[in-house]
Amino acid sequence: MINRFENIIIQTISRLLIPPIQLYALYVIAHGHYSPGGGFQGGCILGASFILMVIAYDIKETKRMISEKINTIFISLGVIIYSGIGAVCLILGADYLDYGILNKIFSVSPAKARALGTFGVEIGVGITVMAVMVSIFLNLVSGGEHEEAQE
Amino acid sequence: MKFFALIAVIVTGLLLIYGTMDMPDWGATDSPPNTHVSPRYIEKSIEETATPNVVTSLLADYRGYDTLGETTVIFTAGIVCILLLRRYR
Amino acid sequence: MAEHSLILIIVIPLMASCFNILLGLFRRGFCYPLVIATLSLCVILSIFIMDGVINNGVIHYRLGGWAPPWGIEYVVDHLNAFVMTIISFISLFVAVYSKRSVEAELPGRTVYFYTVFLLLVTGLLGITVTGDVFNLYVFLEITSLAGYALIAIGRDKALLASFNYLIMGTIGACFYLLGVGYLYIATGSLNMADLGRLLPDLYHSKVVLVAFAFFAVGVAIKMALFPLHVWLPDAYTYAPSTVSALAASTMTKVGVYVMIRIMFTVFKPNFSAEMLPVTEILGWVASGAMIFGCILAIAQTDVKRMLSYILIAEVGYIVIGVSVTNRMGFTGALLHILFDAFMMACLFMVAGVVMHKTGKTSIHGFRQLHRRMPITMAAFTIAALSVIGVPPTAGFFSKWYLVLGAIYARKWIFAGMLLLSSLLAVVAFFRVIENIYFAPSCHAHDRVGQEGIVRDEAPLSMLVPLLTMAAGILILGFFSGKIVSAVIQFTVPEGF
Amino acid sequence: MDFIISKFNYWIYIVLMMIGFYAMISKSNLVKKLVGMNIFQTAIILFFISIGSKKGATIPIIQDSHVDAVNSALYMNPLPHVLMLTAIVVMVSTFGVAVALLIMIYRKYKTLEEDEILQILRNEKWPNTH
Repeated sequence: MINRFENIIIQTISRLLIPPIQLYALYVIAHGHYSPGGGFQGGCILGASFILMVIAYDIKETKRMISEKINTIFISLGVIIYSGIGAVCLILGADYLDYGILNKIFSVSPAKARALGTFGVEIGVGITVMAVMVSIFLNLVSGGEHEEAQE
Repeated sequence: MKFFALIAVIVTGLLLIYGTMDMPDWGATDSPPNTHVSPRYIEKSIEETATPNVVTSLLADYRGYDTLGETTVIFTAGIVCILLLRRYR
Repeated sequence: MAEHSLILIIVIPLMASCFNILLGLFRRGFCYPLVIATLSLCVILSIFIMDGVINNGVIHYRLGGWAPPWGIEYVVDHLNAFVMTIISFISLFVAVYSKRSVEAELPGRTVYFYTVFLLLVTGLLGITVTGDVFNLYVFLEITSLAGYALIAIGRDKALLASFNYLIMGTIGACFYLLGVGYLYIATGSLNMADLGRLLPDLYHSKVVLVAFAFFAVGVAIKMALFPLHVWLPDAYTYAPSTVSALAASTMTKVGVYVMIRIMFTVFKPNFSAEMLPVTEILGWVASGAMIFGCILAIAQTDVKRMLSYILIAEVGYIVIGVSVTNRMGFTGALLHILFDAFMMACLFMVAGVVMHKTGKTSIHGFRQLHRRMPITMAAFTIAALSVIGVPPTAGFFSKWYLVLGAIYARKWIFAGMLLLSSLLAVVAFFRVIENIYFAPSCHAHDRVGQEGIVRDEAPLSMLVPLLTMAAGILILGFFSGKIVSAVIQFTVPEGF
Repeated sequence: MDFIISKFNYWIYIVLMMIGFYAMISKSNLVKKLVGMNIFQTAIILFFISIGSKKGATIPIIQDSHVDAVNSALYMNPLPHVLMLTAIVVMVSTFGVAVALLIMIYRKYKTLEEDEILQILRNEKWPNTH
């Protein structure tokens, strides 16, 4: 439903803005241990950068970069990362999501291992949130029509 | 219909206000939420999880399972939007 | 290992739903076997947990290894294990049943359907396992979101029904969340056992009273208790038949489970029974639900809609068993949770078969169906007799306990209401049964067709779960004594 | 008067919440219902966040991480914040699903007024029965 319109100002500015936005999103995810931030917030910003791309260019352009199939894989990948980290803890012999046991893999103190586990989990949350934001937005905007053109 | 809605709203509001009468004041430092469970998170966060941001350590570690549920909720929302909105031939 | 099966029963369907969607991108045919395998695993795990609980008592599991008031704890006692086993069994059979009806009703969407289906089961199981009030809210929302979507993909009015359900369900969930907040501000804890320990000193606090009120209203919306049931008939009538069967047999039961948990574990029985007239109010509301549901069921012309109103009445039966607060009544309520899950699954499955074969579910569509599908209609009759409470079927045994409970509590009027509502159910079901077996085909063109009626039984993948449910209704009643002595007698709260 | 001033946070959230609740149950436009739902949920967030506040405390990010004993009175209660992060995500998801439903409804009936939709449904029903 969003048609391609050529507006050089919007396109140039968003082309300049999108990389810093994505970098900032990664910073928010990674720096969640020391400052306000974390997986959900960073994932939202990352998703917003793709949404900006849809608004400035059009859906086809965005779908060339992040296709429906890739997006679906990302949606489930985040949950798999999260529950997978929990399952790794289970396999190593601790309770589910008990990241302290990860020190068997990383050779750091249990507290540091917990921080690492937290970080891995945040990445999973961020991926899922980003992909879901983009997916919901694309589906709402196009009314699901883009799928017919693809298959 | 609107009248009954108004009555329901007013009754609910009065019930909520009735409940607030026994609540601690705003910003009270000695209220149960601020004394029973939460101090441990602040005091032990660095020692136990090496994370200065207590919200992060609480979100992903102490109550990490809630966050797994949260991720599942948003996963559900994504799949649901695809299920509902995609047009099928 | 027995402890770890508590978390595995949640995580396995959750991860399976993720892999399901990845698999569905490449091969659609693999989704159905994956769902069946996952749910079979859940059934095995739930039996394993049940066994562990019966032999070793309550199982605790610390998620993330944190001690209870600080971390989230899973607590499984006899009540949890009982409800969990019911849910995993029913969802497995509904999943087996779903194959043909999903292919027919939702062509092209099977992958996403099964993903959301698994998420629904995850949410339902998660509600039953958890020992933390906020964690319960999260899983309640997973269940609800999946439920809204599965109802919305139905036919006719399903979209509007689903939207109304969403609004009502969100009010219910938010009231529940407010209750959690009020308890949190009064005690500072979110763990059920910890709350149960802290709350008795605070029973006179206004905050706790209001929290209880909001819990009650929120959960009542979720389980469609009588005055707050308005979302249910539309939603379950127009949902795809698989979803109706699963939702009708498990979602309301889980609502009742949450109510029991809140009333008797978080709050203690003496609060629910003596401090406030809660049980009195619940009893009257539930008897209203029984009468009202059955009367409206008589007035319907669509079988699925009629069954939805019967379901409202059945929720009333269960709640009345809880509200009389004695051992007999509580036993009857829990037995009825089990039997009603089987009955509702069976009835809605039959409605789905008829929908699959004839394309409509109006009462007139059932006319003379015993010639076309004798086995299916026999199953329908068995389930109908069980809902009415005719002796050899399971429904009789639970109703017997319920009536005894009402009599022991000296609530004669509730006992009378139970019997009256059974009579009304007779009327409601007899209209359908009459159409199936006795009604002559009145139209001329029907008579022409009558000679040519051939056996046109449901496909095997639908018939097997259907007959399992019917056999369960016939057999489980005779084992009710065993079920009570093995499981249910330990679930009765102290002080009853 | 003291009762109102010392507990003003609860009053604000109750007023907000009742506005949203009224919109949810009385409006016939489906989008207005949804907006009411959002206000309702935001009021709950406000309530939870205000539980966690302490006078004289700051956000729960520990500044001097080399100090062994952290004084918990200096930092706000982090638990309500965490609960609300989860609840916000839940609410966003509910909102997304609701908007998807609304788009489907609009696609089917070309209107978002509940009474008009019911009118359409009634008109559809009559020709079928006769």
